[in-house]
Amino acid sequence: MGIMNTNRTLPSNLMVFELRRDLTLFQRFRQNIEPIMEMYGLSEEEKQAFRDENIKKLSELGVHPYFLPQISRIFHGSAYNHNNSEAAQVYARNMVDGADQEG
Amino acid sequence: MGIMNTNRTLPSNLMVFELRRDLTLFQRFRQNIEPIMEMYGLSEEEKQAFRDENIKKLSELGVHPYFLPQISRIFHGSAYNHNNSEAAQVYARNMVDGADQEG
Amino acid sequence: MAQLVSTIALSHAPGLTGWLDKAPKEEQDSLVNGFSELGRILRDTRPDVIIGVANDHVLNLEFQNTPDFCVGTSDKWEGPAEWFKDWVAVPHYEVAGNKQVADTLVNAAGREGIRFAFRDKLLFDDNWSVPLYYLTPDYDIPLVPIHMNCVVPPLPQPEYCYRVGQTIAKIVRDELPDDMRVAFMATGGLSHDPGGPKYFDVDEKFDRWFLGLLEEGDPEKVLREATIDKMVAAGDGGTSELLAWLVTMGAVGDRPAKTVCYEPAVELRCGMGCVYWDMS
Amino acid sequence: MAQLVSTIALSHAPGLTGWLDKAPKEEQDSLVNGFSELGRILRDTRPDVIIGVANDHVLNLEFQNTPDFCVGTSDKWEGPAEWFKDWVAVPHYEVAGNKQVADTLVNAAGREGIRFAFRDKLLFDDNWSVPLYYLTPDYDIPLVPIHMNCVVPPLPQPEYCYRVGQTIAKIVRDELPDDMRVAFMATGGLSHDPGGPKYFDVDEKFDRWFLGLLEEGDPEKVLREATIDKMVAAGDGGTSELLAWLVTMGAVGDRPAKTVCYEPAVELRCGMGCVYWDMS
Ligand SMILES: [Fe+3]
Ligand SMILES: [Fe+3]
Repeated sequence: MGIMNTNRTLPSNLMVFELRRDLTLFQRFRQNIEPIMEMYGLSEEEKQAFRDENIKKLSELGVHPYFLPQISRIFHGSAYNHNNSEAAQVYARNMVDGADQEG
Repeated sequence: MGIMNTNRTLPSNLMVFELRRDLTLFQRFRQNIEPIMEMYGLSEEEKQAFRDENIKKLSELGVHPYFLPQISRIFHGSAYNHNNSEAAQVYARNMVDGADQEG
Repeated sequence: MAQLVSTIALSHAPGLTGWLDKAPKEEQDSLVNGFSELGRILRDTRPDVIIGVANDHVLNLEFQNTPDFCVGTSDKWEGPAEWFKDWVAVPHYEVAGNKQVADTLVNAAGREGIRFAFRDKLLFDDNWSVPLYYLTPDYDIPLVPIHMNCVVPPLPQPEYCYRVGQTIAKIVRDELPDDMRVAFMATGGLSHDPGGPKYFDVDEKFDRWFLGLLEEGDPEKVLREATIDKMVAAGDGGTSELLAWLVTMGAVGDRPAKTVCYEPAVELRCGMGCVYWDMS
Repeated sequence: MAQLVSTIALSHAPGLTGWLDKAPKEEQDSLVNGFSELGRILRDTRPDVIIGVANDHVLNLEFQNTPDFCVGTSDKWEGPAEWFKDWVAVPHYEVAGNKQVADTLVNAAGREGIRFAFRDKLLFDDNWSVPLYYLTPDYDIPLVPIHMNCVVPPLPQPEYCYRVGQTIAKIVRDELPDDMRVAFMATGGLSHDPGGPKYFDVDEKFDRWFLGLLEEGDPEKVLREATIDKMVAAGDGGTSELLAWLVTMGAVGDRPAKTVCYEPAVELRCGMGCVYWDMS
């Protein structure tokens, strides 16, 4: 994975890009992710990864690395984002621990 | 002049760019150029050049060369655009004869 | 691996469809016959898709953020765009795209250090409308259009255009579906000067020199000699559309081009011609 | 001719404002003191405008058409953008821009073969919000923001970034208004890995090596040794933000950088530091 493996044409990347720029869209997404994922044409694989908050899977599909901790913040909030915050811990369980298990 | 002297930030360039892409805007422009020029923030110098159909002046201000014959077509039509068509002749009087006089 | 079955380059200026009758009869015949012949050469190779590269006439690629190349990722295209309809004067047409091929080009080129912008909406003017009218009158071969910047400074350099063509050929070979038959087409040029003082001139000497250069089949010599400065000198506003031809040359390497037709069509305000490379 | 009176580079990661209290007290003091000192150094040179260059965190520059560099042409900016407010945790601020300087950069760079995209709307996240909070707490120096692409492949190469900095310095010298005093600021880095497995690590060894390299004042060596590969190895997702520092280095040439502070701030998930070059 990593920035060099970003899939620039992946629908998830456009969706996350716009979510952080459009608070109305973001709030609709927070209420119900399904219609927004449909609107952006995500594949079933991408959709399931969002439903599961499976950040590692999204990484493997080519979501831009920078978006991965942001996705945990979309679901768990951005304020006071220290290492023990919920958003950072969700990220850690998905990506760092997961990476360790494979490594 | 020429393509290398295009002023990419010139308001006229954005206006002409969008005129050819948006037929509603184009028709409004054909009816009254003033509010459209105002909307795009053209300088007084640019506005006067459009009022006078002074294509040579627009060229000097940094309008993209490709737009110059298109501006004559915006005012005089695009159909059957041969060398003796009105659009081509307006262009010729502005740019080619004018260039000869200076050259 | 897919196969590059056909590589061609041709003019696209609107006089070919918009006011062809104003050219001398022998020029009309030469160009219509030549372009029709090029269409036969293309169709005889039975391509499943045409990857096309052509100048964007500052119609889609904004001054605010002009990319070197922009790949069209839609499965469906149409043309000509409204404002260009009566100028180009060909009937409205629809032609399929190929999103899978387009997406592959974008991501695979990125891995090779080549940045392709992409979008699923592109307005077509003469850049595709004129070539398709002559080459594929049934509009039955899917097109992946690549709009490039040939006219807004700074321009992509000839060496870079050549490398882009090499990269596209590599992607065709290594990444597109097995057994896919791919045609590669450049449109634009030859000498013309929309927006400049040579608007009503054609630089026949330059055009014949450029075609002769491609016929030698020596890419290093082409890149050394066919500079942007020379193109601009032969017609500032449009001749640099030949950068698209250098892209296709990157795909064919040292094969010599074969000229099908050429006419210095002053009444059409453009040096007009077409070439192909034998890919067999 | 205008004058480049100040050139600085500094980290911008949000831990500096968002959860600074989680870092050890001595790290907090070192960073706050260092960044405040850098602010004094900057303000003492009385700049009329700051030209800033920083990574766009894929917030403004779309995947569909990522430019290398995008100049902000508005006369008025504000931040932080809504979605980043509680993350960055600095008060809402407004700061003037300078459209005249921005337009000049765009068109003059184009003539030098450097393509700057431009736009009058840019969302600011930590890239400007964190530096301005420490450097110009009164938000009283106009900013021309240049968002660059450090994280979407393909990246601009170090040599190109350096050349961009040289070009900006030349434009300042040759094209900006007489007597204008210009500061040049890069923000981003040092080692960090947002979105990668080293998210909770800092590569102190890399950071100290990189700062030492800038202190040598040998641009050729920097360009030879500070490769994108090395940056990516030190933290894939973010370390290549240091490409912005190479832009400023292009403006200063062989002057040695002076490090004001550095801390491997693991709790802030980023190697944090700042440098300046003496332009007197
Ligand atoms: Fe053309
Ligand atoms: Fe950053």
